[in-house]
Amino acid sequence: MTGRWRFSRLLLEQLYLHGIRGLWVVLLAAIFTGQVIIAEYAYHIRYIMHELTFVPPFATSMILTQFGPLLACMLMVSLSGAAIASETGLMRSTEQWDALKLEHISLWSFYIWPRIVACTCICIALTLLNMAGQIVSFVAISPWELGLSWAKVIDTLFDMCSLSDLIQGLCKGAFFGFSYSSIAIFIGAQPGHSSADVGKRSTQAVVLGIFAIIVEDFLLSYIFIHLFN
Amino acid sequence: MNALLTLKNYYLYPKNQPRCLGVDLKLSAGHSLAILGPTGCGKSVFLKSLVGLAPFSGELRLLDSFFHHPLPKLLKFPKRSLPIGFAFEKNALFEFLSVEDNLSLAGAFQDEAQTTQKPSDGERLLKQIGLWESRKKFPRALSGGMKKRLAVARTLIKKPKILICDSPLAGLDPLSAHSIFTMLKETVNTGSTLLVMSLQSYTLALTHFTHLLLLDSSGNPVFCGNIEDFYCKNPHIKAIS
Amino acid sequence: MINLRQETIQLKTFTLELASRLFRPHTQHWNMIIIGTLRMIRTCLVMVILSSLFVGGILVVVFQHHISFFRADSILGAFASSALLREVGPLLVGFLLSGQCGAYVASEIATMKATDQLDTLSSLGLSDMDLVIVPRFVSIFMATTFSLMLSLAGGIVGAYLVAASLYDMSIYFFFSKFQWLIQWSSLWSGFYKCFAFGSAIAFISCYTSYTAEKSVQGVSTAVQKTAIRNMMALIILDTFTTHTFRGLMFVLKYFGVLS
Amino acid sequence: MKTPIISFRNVSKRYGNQEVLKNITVDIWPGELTFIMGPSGVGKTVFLRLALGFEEPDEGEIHLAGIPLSEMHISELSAIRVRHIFIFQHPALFDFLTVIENVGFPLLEHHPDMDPPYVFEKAKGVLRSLGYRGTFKKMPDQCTVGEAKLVSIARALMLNPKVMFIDEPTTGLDETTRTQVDHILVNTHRMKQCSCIVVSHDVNSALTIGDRILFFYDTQLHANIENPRKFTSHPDPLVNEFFNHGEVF
Repeated sequence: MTGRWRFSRLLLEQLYLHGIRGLWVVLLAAIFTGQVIIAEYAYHIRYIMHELTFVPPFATSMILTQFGPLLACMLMVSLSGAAIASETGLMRSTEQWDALKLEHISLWSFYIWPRIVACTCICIALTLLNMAGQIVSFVAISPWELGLSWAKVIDTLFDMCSLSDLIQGLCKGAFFGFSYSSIAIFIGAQPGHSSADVGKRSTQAVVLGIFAIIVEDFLLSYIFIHLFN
Repeated sequence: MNALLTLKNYYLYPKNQPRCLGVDLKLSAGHSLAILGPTGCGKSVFLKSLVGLAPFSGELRLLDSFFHHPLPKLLKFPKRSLPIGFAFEKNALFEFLSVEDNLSLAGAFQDEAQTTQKPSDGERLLKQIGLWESRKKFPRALSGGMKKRLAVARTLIKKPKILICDSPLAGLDPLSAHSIFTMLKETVNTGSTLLVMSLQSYTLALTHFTHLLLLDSSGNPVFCGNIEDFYCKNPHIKAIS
Repeated sequence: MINLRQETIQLKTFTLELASRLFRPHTQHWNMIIIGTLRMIRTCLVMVILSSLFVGGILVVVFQHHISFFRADSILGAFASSALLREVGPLLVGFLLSGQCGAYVASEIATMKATDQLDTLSSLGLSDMDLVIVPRFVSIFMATTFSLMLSLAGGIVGAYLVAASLYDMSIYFFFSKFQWLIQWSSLWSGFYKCFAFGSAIAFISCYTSYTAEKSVQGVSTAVQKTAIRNMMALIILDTFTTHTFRGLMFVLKYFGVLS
Repeated sequence: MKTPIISFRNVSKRYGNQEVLKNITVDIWPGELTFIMGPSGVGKTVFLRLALGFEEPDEGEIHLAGIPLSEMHISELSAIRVRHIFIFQHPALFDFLTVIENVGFPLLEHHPDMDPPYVFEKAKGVLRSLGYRGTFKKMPDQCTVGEAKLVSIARALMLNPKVMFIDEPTTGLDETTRTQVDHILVNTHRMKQCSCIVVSHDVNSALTIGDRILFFYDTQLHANIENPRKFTSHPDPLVNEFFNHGEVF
C-alpha cells in the first residue's frame, strides 16, 4: 500500500490518536499512586524493620518491576482498549468491514496491525513515563512520610535495583500493550452483532483486557524473577 | 453488446430459508434492474451474493470472470478488484476517515491499467454532490441525505461498469431522493454502466427502469425480466401508471 | 466540546436529583433493585474470584523476592495479606469491576438513551430517574462493594495457594505472623476502601451514561469516558482513603473509642 | 371555542451557531390530523420536542393545551404528558420486558392498584385491534420493524391520550405495512377522538388522510395547506416540486 495509505502513515496516526490521550492521564495517575505505594510500604517496613532507610530502594524496585507497567497499562486498557473495541464493533455492525473487503484492502495491514503495533509502543513509552512520575512523586513526599531528607533518599534510591529491573518493566509493558489491543480488536471484530450491543462488546473487551494483564503480570513476574537472579 | 451480468438458475439462501426458485437474467451496459419486495424478503442478500458477501448456487458471469457453484458457496474474490461499485444499505462510511479520505480510499486500490484515477475526479464528484466545503469533516457530522450522497459518490469514483445500490432512496425526503436518483440515472444514460437497485416505491420502478425482479415475502421470484414482458403479462398495470 | 460551565451545571442537577430520589423509599422498585444486584453479582462473580486469586499470587511472588534479602520468610504470608487488604487488593479488582459493573451498566443506560427509551419514559409521564437510574445506582453500589469484600478473601486464599505450591510453605507457617502484623484496623481500611470505590463507580457510571449524546457514537464515547473516569476516580480515591483513614484512626484513638 | 393543542408565538431555536427554527407562529387545533413535512434535517422533530417541553426554545412562547410551558412545574408537565403522548422515531420498546409487558407497563406504573392480569388482557385487546399478529411473549428485539411500531402505538393508546404526536411512523416500512399504519392513524383519529400530529416524509399518505399539512423549509414555516385532498398546485414552486417528487419516490 503506497502513498496516503502506507503502513508508517497509518501507524503514526494511531500513535498520535491513542498516545496523546494517554499522556496526561498516566502522569496524573503516577503522582497519586507514587504516594500510596510509599505510604503503605512505610507502614509495613516500620512494623518489620523499625527503620525506614530501606524503604526507598525497595519502593523503586517495586515500581520498576511491578507498579510502573501495571498501572500504566491498566489505564491504557480503559482508554484505547475501549476505543478500539467500540470502533471495530461499529465498523462490523454498519458493514464497513464488508466495504473494506470489497475494496480489496487487506484488513490486517490496513486496520489491525497499525493499531496493535501503536498500542504496544505507546504502552512501553507510558510505562517509562509512569515509572519516572511515581519515583519523582514518592521522592518528593518522603521527608513527610519517612522523615528522610531528599539528599539521603536520592543517594540510596537505586541500591536495590539494577538495569535488569528496568528491562523487566519495559518487557511487561510491551506484553500488556500487545495483549490488550489484540483482545480489543478480536472482540470488536466478532461477526453478527447489532449496533445495540456495541457498548456491551467494548465493556467485555475492557474486562478481558484487565484480567489478561493481571494474569500476565503474575506469570511474567514469576518467570523474570527466576530468570534474572 | 456483450453481457455484463448473466445469471442462470441462480439460487439464494436468505437467512437459511428453503431454496428459492431459480433466477435467469441477462443484462448488458445501459440496462437498469429494479428489485422490489416486502422488507425481509432477501433483497439485500441477493445484492450481496452478486458481490460475494452471501453464498449462492447456480451460474454467475460477472464481466469476463465466470463463477459456477453447484452447492451454496461464497464467491472467491478475484485477485484484482473488479470495477463494481456497491452502495450499502446502512451506507457503510468509514467513520475514522474524513469525507475526502473516504473517497480517496475507495479509488486507491483500483488497477492502474483500468482507470487512471486523477485527484481531480474526487474534487469534481464532491462539488457535484455539494460536499466540497465539508470535505475535512467526519461522516458523523453529516446529515442523513448527505451521508447517502457520499456513499453513492464513493461507488461512482471508481467509474464502475456495474453499479449495485442497496435501497439508496430509503428513509429520504423527496428532494434529496430526487437528487440522488438523477445522479444514478446520469451514470446509466452514458450507456457504459449497468445499474442494479433495490427499491420501495413501485411507481418509480415501472417508469424509470428497463428490467424488473419481484420477490414475494418468502424470497421466491414472482417475476423476472424486462418491463415489456411484465406489461404484456398484466396489461391492467400499464393502464394505471 | 461541552464547556466546563455546562458540565458542572449538569453535574449539580444530576446529583441533587439523584440524592433527593435515593433517600425516598420506593417500595415497588425494591424487587427491581434486588434482581439487578443479584444479576450483576452473578455476572462478575467468576471474574472477581479468579482475578483476586491472581492478585494474591502476584503479591506473594514479588514480596518473596524482596524478603529473601532479609532471610525472614516467615513474615511473607502476613506481609502479602496485609498489603493486599490495605491497598493493592481493592485497587486492582476495583479496576476490573469498574469495567465489569460500571461500564456495562453505563453502556446499557447509554443504549437506552440512544434508542429514546428514557425520553419515552418521560413522555409517558413516568420519571426515568426513578425507574432506570436509581435502581441501577443502588445495584452497582451493592454489587461492587460485595464483590470487593469477596476479593479480599479470595486474595488471601490465592496468596496461600501460590505460597504453598511455588514456595512450598505449610499453612501454619503462612498464617503464623498474622496476629502480629494484621490488626482490625487494616481490615476496616479494606472495607472503608471497598465502600468508597463502590460508591464512586456507581455514581460515575450513572452520571456519564445519563448525560451521553443521543447517537450510536454517543454510546461508545459514554463507555470510554466511564471506563477512564472510573479508573482515575479509583486512583485518586485510593490516596484519599489512605490518608483520611489514618486521620480517622488517630481521632478515634484520641477520643478513646479504640484502644 | 376549542383551545389549540399547541400554539407557537414567534419561537426560534438554535444549536450552537446552526439556526434550526426562526420565529415560527402557528396554532394546531384538536380534531385535525395535521402532517408536518419538509426536507430531512430541517427541524421537524425539534418542533415536536419543543411543543412537549423536551427542549426549551431560545426565544418566543409556547402554549401546550392553553398553558404556557415556561411556568409549568415538572409534575404538572408530566400530568399533561399523560394526555399528550409522543411516539419516537425509534420504536423505543424496553428491551428488558416482553411485548405484552411493554404495552401494560405504563398503565401499571400510573395505577398500581390495578391488578396485572386485567391490564394484560386489555393490552391484548388493543394489540389485536391494531392488527398485531405476532406472539405476545417474545422480546422486543425479536420483533420486525412493523411489529415494533404497532407495539409502541398500542402502548401509547393504553393510556387513552387526547393527543398523539407521532414521529415518522412510516419510514423504512414497505408498502403493505405503510398502508396498515395509515389505516391505524385514521382509525385512532376518527373513532377514538384522539387527534394525531404526524411528522412524515410520506407524501401519498399525507395527501390521502391528512386534514392539514405544515410545510417547513430552511428553518421557516413555508406553507400551511388547508385540505390536502383537493390539493392540486401551490403558488410556491418549491412546494410543488416537493409534492410532485413525493408522489414518485
